[in-house]
Amino acid sequence: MSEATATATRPAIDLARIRAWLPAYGVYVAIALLMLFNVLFTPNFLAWSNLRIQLIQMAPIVIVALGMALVIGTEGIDLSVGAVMALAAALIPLYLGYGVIAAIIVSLIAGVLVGLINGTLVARVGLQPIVATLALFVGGRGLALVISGGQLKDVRNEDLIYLGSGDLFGIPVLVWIAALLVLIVGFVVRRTVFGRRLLAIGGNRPATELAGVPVKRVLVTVYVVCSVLASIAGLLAVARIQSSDASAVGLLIELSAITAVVVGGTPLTGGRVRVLGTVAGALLMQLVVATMIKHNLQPSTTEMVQAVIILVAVYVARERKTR
Amino acid sequence: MALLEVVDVSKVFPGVRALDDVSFTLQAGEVHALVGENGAGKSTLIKVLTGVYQPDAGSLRYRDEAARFDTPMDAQRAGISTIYQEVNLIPLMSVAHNLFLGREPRNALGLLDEGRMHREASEILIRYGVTTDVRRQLGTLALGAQQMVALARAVMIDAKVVIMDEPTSSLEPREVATLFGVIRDLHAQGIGIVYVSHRLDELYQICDAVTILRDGKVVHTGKLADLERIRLVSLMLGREMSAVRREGFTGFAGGHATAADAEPVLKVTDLNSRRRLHDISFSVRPGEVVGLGGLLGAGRSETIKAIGGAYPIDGGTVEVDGRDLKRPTTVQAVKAGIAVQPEDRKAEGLVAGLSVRENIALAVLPRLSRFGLVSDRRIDEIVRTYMDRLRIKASGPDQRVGDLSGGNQQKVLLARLLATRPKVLLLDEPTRGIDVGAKAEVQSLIDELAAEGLGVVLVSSDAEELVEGADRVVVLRDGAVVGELTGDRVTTEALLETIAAAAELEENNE
Amino acid sequence: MTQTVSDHEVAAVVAADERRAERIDRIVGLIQRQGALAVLVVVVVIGSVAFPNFRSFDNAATILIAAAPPALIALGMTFVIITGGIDLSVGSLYVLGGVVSAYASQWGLLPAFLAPLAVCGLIGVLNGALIAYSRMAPFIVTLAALLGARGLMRAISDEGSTTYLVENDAFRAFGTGSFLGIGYPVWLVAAVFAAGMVLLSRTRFGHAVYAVGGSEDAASLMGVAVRRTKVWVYVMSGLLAGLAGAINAAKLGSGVTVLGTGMELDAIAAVVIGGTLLTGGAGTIAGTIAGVLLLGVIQNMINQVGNVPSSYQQVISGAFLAVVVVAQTYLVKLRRVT
Amino acid sequence: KSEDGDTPSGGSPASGGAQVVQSAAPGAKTCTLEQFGGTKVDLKTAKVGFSQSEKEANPFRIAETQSIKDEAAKLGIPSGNLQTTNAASQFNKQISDVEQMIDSGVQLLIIAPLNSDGWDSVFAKAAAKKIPIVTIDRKINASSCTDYLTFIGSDFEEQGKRAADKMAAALGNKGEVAILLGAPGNNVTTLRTKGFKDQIAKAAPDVKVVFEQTGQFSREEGQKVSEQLLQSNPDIKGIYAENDEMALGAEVALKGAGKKPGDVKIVSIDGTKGAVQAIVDGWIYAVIESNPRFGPLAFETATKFFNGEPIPEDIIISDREYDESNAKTDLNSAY
Ligand SMILES: Nc1ncnc2c1ncn2[C@@H]1O[C@H](COP(=O)(O)OP(=O)(O)OP(=O)(O)O)[C@@H](O)[C@H]1O
Ligand SMILES: Nc1ncnc2c1ncn2[C@@H]1O[C@H](COP(=O)(O)OP(=O)(O)OP(=O)(O)O)[C@@H](O)[C@H]1O
Ligand SMILES: O[C@@H]1[C@H](O)[C@H](O)CO[C@H]1O
Ligand SMILES: [Mg+2]
Ligand SMILES: [Mg+2]
Repeated sequence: MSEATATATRPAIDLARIRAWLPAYGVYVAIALLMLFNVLFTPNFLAWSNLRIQLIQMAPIVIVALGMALVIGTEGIDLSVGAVMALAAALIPLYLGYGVIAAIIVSLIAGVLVGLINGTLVARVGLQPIVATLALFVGGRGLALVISGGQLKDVRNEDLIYLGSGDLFGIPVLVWIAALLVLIVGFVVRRTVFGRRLLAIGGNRPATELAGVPVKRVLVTVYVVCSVLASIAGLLAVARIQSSDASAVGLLIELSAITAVVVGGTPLTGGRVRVLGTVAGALLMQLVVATMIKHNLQPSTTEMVQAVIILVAVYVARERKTR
Repeated sequence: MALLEVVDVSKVFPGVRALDDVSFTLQAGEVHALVGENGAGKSTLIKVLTGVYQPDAGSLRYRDEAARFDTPMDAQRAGISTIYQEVNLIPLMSVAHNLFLGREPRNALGLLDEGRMHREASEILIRYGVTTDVRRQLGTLALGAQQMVALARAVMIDAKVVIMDEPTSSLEPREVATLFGVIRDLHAQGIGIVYVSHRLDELYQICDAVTILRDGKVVHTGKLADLERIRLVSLMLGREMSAVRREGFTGFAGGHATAADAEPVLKVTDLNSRRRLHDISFSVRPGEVVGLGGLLGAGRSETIKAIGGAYPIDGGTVEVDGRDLKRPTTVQAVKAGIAVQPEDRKAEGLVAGLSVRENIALAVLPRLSRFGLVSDRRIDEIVRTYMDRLRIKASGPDQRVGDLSGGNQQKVLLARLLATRPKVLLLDEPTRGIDVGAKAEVQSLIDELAAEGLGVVLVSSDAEELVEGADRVVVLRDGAVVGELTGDRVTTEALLETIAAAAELEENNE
Repeated sequence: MTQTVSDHEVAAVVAADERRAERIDRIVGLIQRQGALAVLVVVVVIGSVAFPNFRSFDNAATILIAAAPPALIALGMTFVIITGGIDLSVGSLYVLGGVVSAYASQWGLLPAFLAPLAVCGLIGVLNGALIAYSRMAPFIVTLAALLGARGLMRAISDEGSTTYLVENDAFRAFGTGSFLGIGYPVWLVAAVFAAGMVLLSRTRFGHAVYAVGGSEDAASLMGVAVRRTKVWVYVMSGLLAGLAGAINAAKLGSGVTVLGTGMELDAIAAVVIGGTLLTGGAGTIAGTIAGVLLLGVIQNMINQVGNVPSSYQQVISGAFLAVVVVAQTYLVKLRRVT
Repeated sequence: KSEDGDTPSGGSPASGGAQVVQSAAPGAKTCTLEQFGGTKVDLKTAKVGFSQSEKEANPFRIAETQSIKDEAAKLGIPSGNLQTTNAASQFNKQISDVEQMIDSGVQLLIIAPLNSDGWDSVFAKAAAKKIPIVTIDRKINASSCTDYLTFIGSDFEEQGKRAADKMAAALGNKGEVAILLGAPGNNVTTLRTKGFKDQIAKAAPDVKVVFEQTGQFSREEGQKVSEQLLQSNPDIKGIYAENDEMALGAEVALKGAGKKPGDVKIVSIDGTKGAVQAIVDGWIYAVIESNPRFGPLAFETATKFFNGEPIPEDIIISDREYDESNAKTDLNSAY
């Protein structure tokens, strides 16, 4: 309680300041620590080829997490993102015959449609987001499997593969795309009418509604954006794996994405979105998994370590309330 | 004997010293008024007394012993019972379950005795004028009835101290009378009562002693009877008596200049909504303040919301400046120039987690942006304008609205409405829960706005406010218009008569 | 203030009005609360007409025994959701409970039940304590527990490759035997549900659960021990998931490590279909039973059709889920408006 | 169990990829209808149940289910009499699927089990009705002729051993190798790992397993893990993938890391078209087959059984293998 006296008598570390600073930047501290460990103990860690792999692997999660962060900002959640990735993936090989652009457009349209369904169920029917998106979580992947005939299909289209494994100015195209999307979403949240409205909805939906904000339209848009981002992630996953496997693409990614968002400091209660934090959250989880794999630790250890890191990160970042 | 004592208590929130070395003594069998402006620290003091907050410094004494309450439960067990400012019950649970929560009667097996609970609940509540089926969900009751349940709950336990934080702000006159009856009973039993209210006439009716808080400090404590009303106000506000006297109690100047033949800016015709509203018609001309009168539950809030597009209607028309809006949505209503200030500021008015700036700008973002990109410069301009004009007290435009005092929150809400440059302003209890100073400011603001040519609809449970502020009063009952008061008939007496006459009429029809 | 209206007159009018409103309220409320039951009845009738094999006693027994573990998990989830929380860790705890139970069965019947309860109950305590005392979101705490418990299960089973066999004949017999044609586990689950119903509707704890979910702040100000209540519901959820694991181990005769993921979402779906609000504060156990059975019956009927490819099965389940939940929501809305 | 000794060479391409049974060990346990205690059933009019464990996304599963359906049609079993279920990797669902089929009166059960343990309740129920169970692909830990009739499938441990031999040959008996494990907890994974490691230790002790991580039997995971592996263990010489999907994922990772075909030797198991093609392209060194075409053998076994013939407790099929020498010519027998 009496921090003032403590600092007066012992001018050592300013605990109060650290405490105020940690919640916002705790995830970056964790990243730094993990990086340090890897630099010291993991061979080849600082090599560009390795860093590159980490960036590539986290790109789809970052993209999905961006959309998830927006949805969470409205006090929602979207469980269907993995299924959307599968749908996008299933559609690509079917339309690749008409060219990459056509295939991409079709898979994005699928994203739009799913988003419209989710958004409508949440905004207009009034379902709880978790339940509304649960239906497509269950059914969406099934639909993807129906569309793809349940079969994994190889993708040999060079243009598409370029998106997944090509470089532009020495940096993977995939990473460029993810970075661009981060900038766009960050900009949208900070600078646009849509961004402010979205946060207001998350803060107090009835009040925002009474203020004359077209809440339903904004909400539907948010879910559409989230699904479209997921379908981008889905088609990039296909480009990267060079095959389309509706049964595996994006499996359980909803949980990874939510984790990235929350670990990055965005509260599940809505009203605030941390875009950079979300990227940091994804990076942290990527580094954890990479570290575990590189040190040949098995899933049992990886999962328990992940659990602890999530808890610590979120504990540090939790909302403080005076008592 | 001092029943409850607060000794030199301080409580600091980030950026605010909500209580600064406050001492306060409650005697047994005393009704002690606790007054002060919005944000003076009344609720905070109460929360310290009841274990919701722990004081940062200072101590409590209860029945002549040092006391410490870690949780509200501790305080309750010790016999300190509280009705908080916002009704704090569980809307989804039944009335009886709310009444008995945590102390439900149990049978021999240790299981709850529902039968007994319902029986006893009905018996208890009748004394408070609540005759509803106690198995009904509490949330479906009118606010006043809910407040009565909270009161019954607080008094039911063997309380030695009962604390009431603005208990009457959502009660109708009849219920206020019941409440005062209960207070007198408690008083007679030697129970100490702390009573917080912004309604000064109530204080003088019921209280023995008074403590005045200003900016977290005690500025006066003593017998209420010894304290002139005007002096009390000046202590509260920290202003000279003469200044207070000059300004008067309500901020209304009375009477607005409206051309009798002016076309109405708002015209409502035969508004119907499933079982709640029946053929409601009235109109408002530019520069006119039309009051909506009636008891709680009369449908005033629903009427206002329906006009603003926030309550579903089955029929009827809403016209603004002669243009039919055809069942407006909230978006269309705002676009057409209708601004609604909802009754429940916290739940439907403000986004507590966002800043003053974001809240004021929320409704007008499209106007302050180009191609969907907001212009911070233009937002700042408008925010500064309204913060100045409404004298909003905040550390700055970036302060979280949730941390402002009630009065300032209300002003932020009004600022947001005004920023939309409305043609009609629909105000639902605009001065509920705000202090005399802020109240007068809001009231004179309403005058000002009318003078600028806005049409205003005013809903208030404070009859005085209604008749002084409005040029005409449309009286509602059970969702229907039962009369209209104009000219000399705009008086408290006429208002109550109209309501009563309608009640009798209905009775005869049954 | 003058009082021109007599109290009696006003009260009488109000009362008449209220009585009418209450009647409608109650009927709609009943449909809403028991909506899942109504749908269940409809589905069962259709199934019985359409599929001769569906209406056999054996098939009913099979549906029940298959529904036993998910029902227990959904029971715990009901309590958690009524407090406004969520527990994502139950699927992992279920698998962990099964492995621990099979392992402990070497020391007898009692350890086979108690060991998983202890382990899963403890994780429930951790969940509850973190949620109640450090104000972390239930979603994220139990998500971490989902990972942690699965890691633990893998750690004690050599990355899942060791399957402990049930070493106790009585325990095995409990899992596969039956009374009156209905498996013992079903009887046990029925008893636990009966206890759960009494707990939720007839005890102070049960009312505290509703109060916490209805409004945490209000409950706290009304003197409800909010934190303790929260801890307990997560403990219960953990215990029930552990018990579900145990009866499943008894039935399968081993601590299978590859049980499917996603049990937590099934449980949430069942609870929601049963009419419990995810926002907390309302819900019934009877509804949850109907929700669990509904999911089981639908699955069974898809199999009855014969040759539905697996992908179509998912589509049907998803569509069905959507229909039921949308219907529920409209019923709730109907109730609010009238 | 199956015998050790020389590995059976791949069957002749003429057989079109059909399963070939290894000669049973002399004196191995057998089972007849009489011993089993069941009644004779005419397959043409019988009700048959087939329970598939995983979604038909992996070529192995597609081929497996299709083969059962095709053979049933060939035998003239009306499609209404063949009930198929798919547990979508949910073990409890597979258990209740089978129980439900028993309730609905099937007279023969063919099961592709998700897991080797956990079948107590099913056996109890099937035994009461004397329904013979043929388990295919994965074996169930229980007693034949009482709990179930017979197991038809590959010897997974043997597959691991043969992969080890191939790896040893590819690396000239020395170098560091990594294992891409199958889904954890799966007995296919366990046995393929054990067979590989044991054989490496025995036959090529200078080959060191330095890395083993699960790729969940999926291509994407296989690729991700391989990408990490190639960074942290740049000296890796060989990758043993416990199924073809993961091997194909590793191939993409190798390409991404700028490797050329043959830089890192991949040996895997299954024999899908994609993997055999990768041998032709030089990315994969060898593939040990795991033949999923169980239909003919399963129904043939059932027919024999109902005719009173003795059925061996394990019917182990001889899996072929693919490498540079036969990949091109035998591409058509891959599935
Ligand atoms: N939880 C909190 N966090 C930060 N500041 C707070 C908190 N609660 C109250 N305050 C601040 O403390 C001061 C006293 O507030 P309090 O609610 O006690 O006022 P009050 O006298 O009850 O006012 P009103 O008449 O509006 O109810 C205000 O400045 C308020 O903004
Ligand atoms: N008899 C009733 N049955 C169902 N709901 C009611 C009844 N009376 C009131 N309510 C509901 O309770 C809520 C709060 O009641 P309140 O007294 O504020 O009603 P109101 O019509 O808004 O009153 P006012 O005229 O004072 O604005 C309202 O939203 C109303 O819908
Ligand atoms: O043998 C098969 C295949 O290798 C498949 O890839 C996974 O399941 C196993 O049973
Ligand atoms: Mg207050
Ligand atoms: Mg009202």
